[in-house]
Formats: sequence, C-alpha cells, structure tokens
Amino acid sequence: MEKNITVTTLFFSFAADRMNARQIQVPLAPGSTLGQLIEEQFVARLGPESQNWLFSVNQEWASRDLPLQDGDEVAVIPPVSGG
Amino acid sequence: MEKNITVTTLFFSFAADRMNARQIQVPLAPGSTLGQLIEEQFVARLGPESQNWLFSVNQEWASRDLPLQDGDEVAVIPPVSGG
Amino acid sequence: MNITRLITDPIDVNEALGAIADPECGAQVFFLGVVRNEFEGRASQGIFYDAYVSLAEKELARIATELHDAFDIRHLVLVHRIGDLPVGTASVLVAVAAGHRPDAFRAAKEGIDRIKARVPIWKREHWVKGPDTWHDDASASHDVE
Amino acid sequence: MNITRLITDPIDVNEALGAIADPECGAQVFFLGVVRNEFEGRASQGIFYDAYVSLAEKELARIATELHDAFDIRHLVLVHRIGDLPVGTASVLVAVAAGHRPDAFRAAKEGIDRIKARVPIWKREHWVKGPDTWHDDASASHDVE
Repeated sequence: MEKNITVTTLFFSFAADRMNARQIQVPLAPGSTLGQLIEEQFVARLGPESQNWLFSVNQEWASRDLPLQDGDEVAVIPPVSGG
Repeated sequence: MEKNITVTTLFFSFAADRMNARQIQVPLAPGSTLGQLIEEQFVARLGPESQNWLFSVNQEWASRDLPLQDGDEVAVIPPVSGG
Repeated sequence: MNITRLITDPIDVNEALGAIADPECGAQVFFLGVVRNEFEGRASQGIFYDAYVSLAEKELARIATELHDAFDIRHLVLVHRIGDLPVGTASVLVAVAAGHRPDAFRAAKEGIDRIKARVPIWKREHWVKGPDTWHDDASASHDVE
Repeated sequence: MNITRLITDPIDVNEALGAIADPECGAQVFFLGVVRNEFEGRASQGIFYDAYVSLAEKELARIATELHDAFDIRHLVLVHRIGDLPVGTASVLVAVAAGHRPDAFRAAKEGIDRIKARVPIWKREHWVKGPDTWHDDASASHDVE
C-alpha cells in the first residue's frame, strides 16, 4: 500500500539516545496502527523492553491498536523517573 | 507545721481566668507535695476536672507525690490546644 | 540543624528553607498551621495563643529528639508563634529534611501531632460575635449568639 | 487556585505560599524534592531533567483533578523544574492547602507519588566520575569507575 500519510515520532531520555534522534518523520500506509509503527520501525533499535513502554498520540496516552492519521504526533515514553 | 517555704504557681489559659491570676506565691509547710498544693489550694477554684490536668515543677513535668522545695516554680497545665 | 522555639514575630518559611538545606537530603516536607476564619462552624476573627514558654521550648526540643530517633531525618524545624494572630496567619511550622520522602512525610506528620498533643500552648478564639473563649474549656459556652 | 506546570526557572516557594493562601484552610503541606549529591552510593554533581512538556503538563493537571476528587483539599500546586539542575536545587514542588491536616498530608504524599510514577520526565545523572547515565536505563552501566 502506498505510504501517503506521515507521522512525527518523538523520543526522550535513553530512547532518544538509542535512536540518535529526538524526532523522526515516518511515512506510513493509511490505516497503520500505533503498534505497527512501533514494531516495524523502532523496536529493533529501542530494544525488546520497549514492548512494555507507554506511548502517546497527540499528547494523549494511546493503545497500540489506535490507527494513525496523517500529521499525528506519536511519542515513545520509556519508564519515567521524575521527582 | 510552720509554712516557711514558698513556691510560685503559674496559671495559663482558662486556669488563669478561673484563678483570676497568672502567678500566685504560696507559703507551704516543708515536705508538702505537689499534689497537696493543688488539692488544698487550687482545686476548689480550678474545678474538679483539674484533677486530671498535668503539672510541672521547675519547667519539668512532675508527679503529684513530688515534695516541693523553697523557690520551686509550679505550673498548672490545663489541656493544651496549640497548633 | 535543628530549630525548636516559640516566637512572636511572623513565621519565616525562607529561614526554615535555609536551616534544612542539605545536599544529602532529597526530600523536604513543610507543614504550616494557619489561623482559620471559623471553628466548628462559628465565624472567628483570630486566635490569641498563650504559652508556658520555658516548658514549651523544652517540649519542642524533646519532640525533635524523638523524631530524630524514630525517623531517618537530618534537619528539623519546630516553631510555634504565640500572641494575637489574625485569620490567615501561620501559627506553627514543622520543616523536615531527609534523604528520602517517606521518612520526611512521617516525621512532619508526627511532629505536628506531638506539638498539638503535648506542648503547653493554648488557644483563645476571638469570635466574630460574642466573647472570646479558650479552646477545650469545658466551662465555656460555645453557643453562637 | 491550582498551579500545574513545568518550569525552567527556579522553584519559588513564596509564589506557592501566595497561591494556596486561604483563610478557610488551616493546614498547608509542602513537599520539595531536591537534587542529591549521590544516588545509590555514587557521587553526583547534578541531574539533567528531560520531559515531554505538553503531555507532562496534561498529566500534572490530571493528577490535580484526581487529588481534588480523592481528598478534601482546596488549593494545589504541582510544579516540576526541568533542565540542568545542580546538587541542592529543588526539582519538584507539591503544595496543598486544606481545611485540616490529615487530607493535606495525604494529598501531598499522593501528589509526589503520582508525579514520580506517571509524569513523562526523565533524569540523567551527572556523576562526579564517569559518563552521564539516564535513570532506569537497563542498558546503562552504573558501575563506579
């Protein structure tokens, strides 16, 4: 299928180090889910523990079965350590 | 017995109101205890609930069987309500 | 550093911040007691705090020692203001610095609980209507006029 | 009043005091988290705090709503500072005003617990010796050199 939508993915903390990027623009096929994006594009570099991390879409926590839309802002949220 | 020692008794809060005094000098017979002082001199005016109050001698919590010495500073401590 | 005292000037939170600052302490907890505009539903305009100052300061110091024994804390401020305090004024400050937050919270909670239970300080409420009354005075009328 | 935000300027306790002042509130509890000079026994010179600012501020606001629902409190400040903070600097402030102290203490404790558990903020430790490492990064070596 043609990859004619684009989402922005943000990385923080050691996820940014592992990706060597804070932000990546990813072309996707329409109907792709958050889970597909993570699995197909990022898990190899983020490491297997990233399967257990949280993710957000458009600044809101999101489940992996969420279909992504053109222009969405996805964020990869490794375990937090604020305080 | 001759009352040839003197103790100072301090009153606070509503105890001071009931005694109409913040401080009273009391002549006592040597060997008098704190309990005797309270019972004989003050309970009538402080009210029967004062039997359950705390007392101090020379800025330290004291039991009623403590013998008083000349110059002692006794304090009548009604239930506290700081904070 | 420990500070345990009765004061008549306003409580200074910034002084307490300085007193408990410590790079080994990741957690600071402050409790401030403030004079409320009512007590048990009756409007108040302030509180007069009476105290037996010498014994009260001894008791504050004793509570500080107990808290250091009971909790893993490094610095402690226990300050009570006395005299006439209008509504909205801070009357008591407990400040704790500890390595970690559980002990800081527990010590602060215990600190104010013990101050209220044991330190010889007494409140006289200046009601908006009717004569002043002492707290815990069984013979006083607390009826609203 | 509620304040929930991420900041880069120093945390201002006096601003929080002003924000939660209320004559109906007899109890104020403040928690300050401070950058420590060590972590798990290894000397540190400070922490860099990374954050996903937009989601972090939403999450702070959500925690504020939860705390108002769970406890009888009236005012709440939840502020986290981000960026490079040296040892001894305050990184997070929780301030609560309530009618009475039990709810003020519980809400402050819950507030910092929930911030640490859920708000997308991350610490990178500047060790005195050896390269910086992120907290909770399973692939990082935390060995002392």
